[in-house]
Amino acid sequence: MMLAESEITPELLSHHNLTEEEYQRIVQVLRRQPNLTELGIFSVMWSEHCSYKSSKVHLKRLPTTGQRVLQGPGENAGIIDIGGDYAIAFKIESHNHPSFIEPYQGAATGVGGILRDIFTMGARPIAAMNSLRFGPLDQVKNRSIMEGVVAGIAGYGNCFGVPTIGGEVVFEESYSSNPLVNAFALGLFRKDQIFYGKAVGVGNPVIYVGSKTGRDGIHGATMASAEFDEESESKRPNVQVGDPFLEKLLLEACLEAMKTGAVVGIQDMGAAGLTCSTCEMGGRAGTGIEIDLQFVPQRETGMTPYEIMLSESQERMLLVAEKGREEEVFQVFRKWEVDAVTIGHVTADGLLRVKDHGKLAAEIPNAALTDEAPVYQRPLQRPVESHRSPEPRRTARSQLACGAVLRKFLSSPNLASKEWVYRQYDHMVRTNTVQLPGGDAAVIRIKGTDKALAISLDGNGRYCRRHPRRGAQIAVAECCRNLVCAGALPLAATNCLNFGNPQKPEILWQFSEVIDGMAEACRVFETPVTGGNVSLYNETLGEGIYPTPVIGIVGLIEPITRTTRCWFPADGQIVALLGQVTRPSSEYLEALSQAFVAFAADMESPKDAYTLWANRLPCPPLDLHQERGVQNACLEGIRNGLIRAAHDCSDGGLAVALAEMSFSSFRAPRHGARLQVPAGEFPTEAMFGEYQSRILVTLDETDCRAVQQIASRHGVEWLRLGTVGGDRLIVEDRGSVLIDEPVAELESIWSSSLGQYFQR
Amino acid sequence: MKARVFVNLKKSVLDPQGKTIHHSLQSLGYRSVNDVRQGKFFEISLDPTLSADQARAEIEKMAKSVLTNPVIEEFRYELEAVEAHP
Amino acid sequence: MKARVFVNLKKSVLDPQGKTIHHSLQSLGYRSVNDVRQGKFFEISLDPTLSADQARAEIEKMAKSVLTNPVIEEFRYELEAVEAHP
Amino acid sequence: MKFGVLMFPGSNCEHDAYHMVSKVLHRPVEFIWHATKDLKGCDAIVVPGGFSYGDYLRTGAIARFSPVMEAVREFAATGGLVIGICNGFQILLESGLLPGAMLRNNGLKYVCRHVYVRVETGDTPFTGLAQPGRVLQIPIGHMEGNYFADEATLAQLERNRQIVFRYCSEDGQITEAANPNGSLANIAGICNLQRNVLGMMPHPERASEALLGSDDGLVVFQSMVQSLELLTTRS
Ligand SMILES: Nc1ncnc2c1ncn2[C@@H]1O[C@H](COP(=O)(O)OP(=O)(O)O)[C@@H](O)[C@H]1O
Ligand SMILES: [Mg+2]
Repeated sequence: MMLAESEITPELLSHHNLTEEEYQRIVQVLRRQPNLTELGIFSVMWSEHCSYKSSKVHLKRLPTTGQRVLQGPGENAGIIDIGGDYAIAFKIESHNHPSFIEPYQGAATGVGGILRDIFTMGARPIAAMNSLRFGPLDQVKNRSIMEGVVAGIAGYGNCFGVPTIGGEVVFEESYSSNPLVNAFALGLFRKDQIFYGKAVGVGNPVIYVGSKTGRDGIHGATMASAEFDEESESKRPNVQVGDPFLEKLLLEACLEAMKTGAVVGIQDMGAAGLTCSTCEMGGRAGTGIEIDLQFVPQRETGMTPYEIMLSESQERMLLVAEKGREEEVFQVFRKWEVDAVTIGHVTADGLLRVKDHGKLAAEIPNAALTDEAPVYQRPLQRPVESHRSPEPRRTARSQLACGAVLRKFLSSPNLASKEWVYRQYDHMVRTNTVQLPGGDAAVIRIKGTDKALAISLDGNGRYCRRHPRRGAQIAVAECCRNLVCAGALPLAATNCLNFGNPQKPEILWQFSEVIDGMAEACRVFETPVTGGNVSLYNETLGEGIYPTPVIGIVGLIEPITRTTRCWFPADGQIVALLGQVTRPSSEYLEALSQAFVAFAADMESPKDAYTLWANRLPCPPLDLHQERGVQNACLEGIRNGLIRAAHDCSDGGLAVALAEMSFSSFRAPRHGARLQVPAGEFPTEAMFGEYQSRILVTLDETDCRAVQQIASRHGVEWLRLGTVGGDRLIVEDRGSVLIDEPVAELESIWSSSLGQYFQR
Repeated sequence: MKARVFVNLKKSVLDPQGKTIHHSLQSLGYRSVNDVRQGKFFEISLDPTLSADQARAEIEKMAKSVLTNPVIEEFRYELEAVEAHP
Repeated sequence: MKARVFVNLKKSVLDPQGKTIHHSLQSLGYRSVNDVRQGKFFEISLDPTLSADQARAEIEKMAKSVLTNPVIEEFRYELEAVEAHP
Repeated sequence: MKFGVLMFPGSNCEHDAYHMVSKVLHRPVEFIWHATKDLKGCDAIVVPGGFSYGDYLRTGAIARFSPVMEAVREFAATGGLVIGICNGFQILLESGLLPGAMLRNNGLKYVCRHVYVRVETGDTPFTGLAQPGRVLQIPIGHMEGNYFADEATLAQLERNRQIVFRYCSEDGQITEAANPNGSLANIAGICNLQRNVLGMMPHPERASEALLGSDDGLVVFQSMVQSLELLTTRS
């Protein structure tokens, strides 16, 4: 028809990451050849990043409904009812590739993007968190990536005015050229203030607000859907620069504009910018959108329709207002000195129609770009395990002193305090932060109520690599356990699935297994998944990352006075363990022992011996129902006011968890303890094995019976370990001393280790 | 020997600082300002025994690998305030 | 017309940023670097109809009152890359 | 008695100050937009923390030109109480309401944590209820809190007892280790010669409720309330 035909060559298609079949499908949908602009639009909307074409069939297996779920996956963020008048919106997003290319700006714009996902729904962001993966810090390059990423997260979040209250940082070789930067945000609103990304009301004006459009990040979405190779560094894709100040103005202006009642739909422009926001808003409402690019505010001259439609300039939103009430919207944006321009209107024909100075530049059915985008059932295959010749069962007993191992472990960046990171984040702005970073879960209060929210992010690539299904279950279990330790009932989850190339059947198998594990665990813990993000093609030169699902779960504390911390609260408190102590599968025990034999050799090396050790371990066993019992018992003990402190045992096992409990925290001094642990024949294994479903608690002597009763009602084992007091951490087994270390020294190793890598 | 390395964001990259400063200069009445871009510079004292060629090589190397991220930034430098390089 | 305003910390004020960069250059093996000071600059496009004198007056005014804090900073500027002012 | 909390584009602690005044102090409070010169009859002005104008030029540098700051300057000249917190302090410095300037933290990084500050003088409307020498635990959150002034200015500040808070150790010692940002003479807060304008880097509004860990900062606002009440009873 009207559009100039451009030559569609195989090179052009491959440049757009489109296959020949996909191209044929485009021709079929349009009943003609696309022009270049249309090809670009299809390529971003049909990219893995926007279409979820490889993952969609699997994601369907996640549980997404529940009593509290007001909005499940599909919108910009999921929404959960927290009771009273309030609801929360939260989500996690990856910004892995951009953060590798430009750590500061990549991470900063990742934070910016997830914040927009939240406030586009009408919620004011009240908390941010992040889950990070880097290569080992003895490499300069990894240090500089980490330094840039952390500064970028801080630079954006601090300026925007959202507290960054927690997260996780993991170091492992497989992330050396594929760092992971997953950003989480949570917003609060009243239930009657929710906005959706729907272009409803034929004739309603479509309004562009925020930053001007430049040639930034064109093809960002396709970049996030392709592997890295040597060439991509030279391709130097145009990385976006974030403007947190403008985002802050945009936030205030959007929330104020929403209050006028003149806004009927709104969506942020994230990946694939104007293209994605227009066709998705139309797609959700079953309407069409017609825009004219001449009205789009532009930062650069001579931009083509292709460039304008695909630009990923940050800090922009698209909103649909009620016809005739535009001026109310404009007035708000003028007050905040943010651009707002009508660029088109809602139509009835279901088409995305793009004009440029009146001339047709693209015309595509919205549905073809969204719901009807290709979906693949790609082949998957369980990888053949490299069969080791069955070694004779020799459970070599390590001769290591537990105290020395503990010191070594505590100095590992994976176990050491992450204070170097969170010091750089404003974690107190908005004056809601009840639990400062450093605890098991982050806790923020909801002003004007008796409620608080607890949030935790967890992932464990190293378990998932060994056993994707169980690894994912453990991630969910640990996340919920962290919340329970803070006194919260887990409510709902979001997730970010970081994987390699899904076109490799082994990788897709991992993905599928992770989904099943996560689904099963989320059912057991009654934490429906309300949204999330999938990041595939995390590979550089064919080297994939560990399969790394990151789960974020939000829990509710009510009343707020039941918030529990994970440090020894006072001398004289009884320390006890909820959950199985040491009766592991013999397979796991054997692996622990063998890992310790190797560890003895690594002990003196300057490398991170814990990480080498942990990488030799299989994924520990987990019984979801047992785990749920432990968590229920703990929560009941907390809610009844019996359990005074609770800490989950995870990485580094019992000994590391005990050490962490003995350390000081804000306004709480450190405490020693004298404890008895029946370690049997394998003391190191008992001290450091990463058995699941265990929570350390402290309580008053007089409450022991009551807690024991709760435990047995839940079918959970309970073991009294000893008493808080003194300034040493002492662990004994029937008279023989396993650990006897001054807490101050342990704490100093633990708290200074990470920062030392960055000392100038 | 002294070198000055000037680093700025590439033309196509958004410069939020420059933009904001421009905006405020305008609202303060500096109407003749059409655009502002912000950059940074490094004044580097070099070992005086270096030859000009050595100095140039050193400066280029450090500018490329340490002082800038070539994905978003570009640089130029001057040596001894006599020569200028694009 | 284009102006470049260079702003740096006064000599009497410690420049931790420069010091840090100096340090990391050294640890990366750039042994010939004796000192680094960091500053910033503004590239300002001015209304082309301004005379050089007007431009100078404008730039000096905005540099003094907006672009620098005289308690800690000093500036110099260039006009059109031809003239330089101390 | 009414508090006014200024709002600049990029302020982000204005709601925190507002909450503290209305829900903790139980006093009337209003927001005041940067583009107005009308202080709405407020008796005390809070210049809140945040990143006014993104802190893009220098912290506080652009905000000082706003119309509301003109009004604040007049208000201060007639003895009105003005407290600038964090970015608010930076704005007051740039505006010339307080002497000196802010440099980047000597560690170059943003620092968010609780610090100890020692009350150096009870002779201000902001510390009237605090004994000199008292140690308060209040959080900071900033990238540019490294206070700087030339020698003459510092001597003047010392002579006139304008240094209101200094960073200190838990037991009140003024040490280098207790200084989180390298500020001159461990300065955490200063007042003007007339003692009615205070700037401080720590956030007392973030330390006003025990639930959040510390309510040590409340004394600053309670002192303001007391001195305003004294004024009204006297007049
Ligand atoms: N990227 C990060 N950002 C902010 N806080 C972090 C980050 N990483 C870790 N933390 C904080 O450090 C503490 C310990 O983290 P982690 O070792 O992952 O805890 P756990 O093993 O209990 O899950 C937590 O309070 C966490 O919120
Ligand atoms: Mg955890």
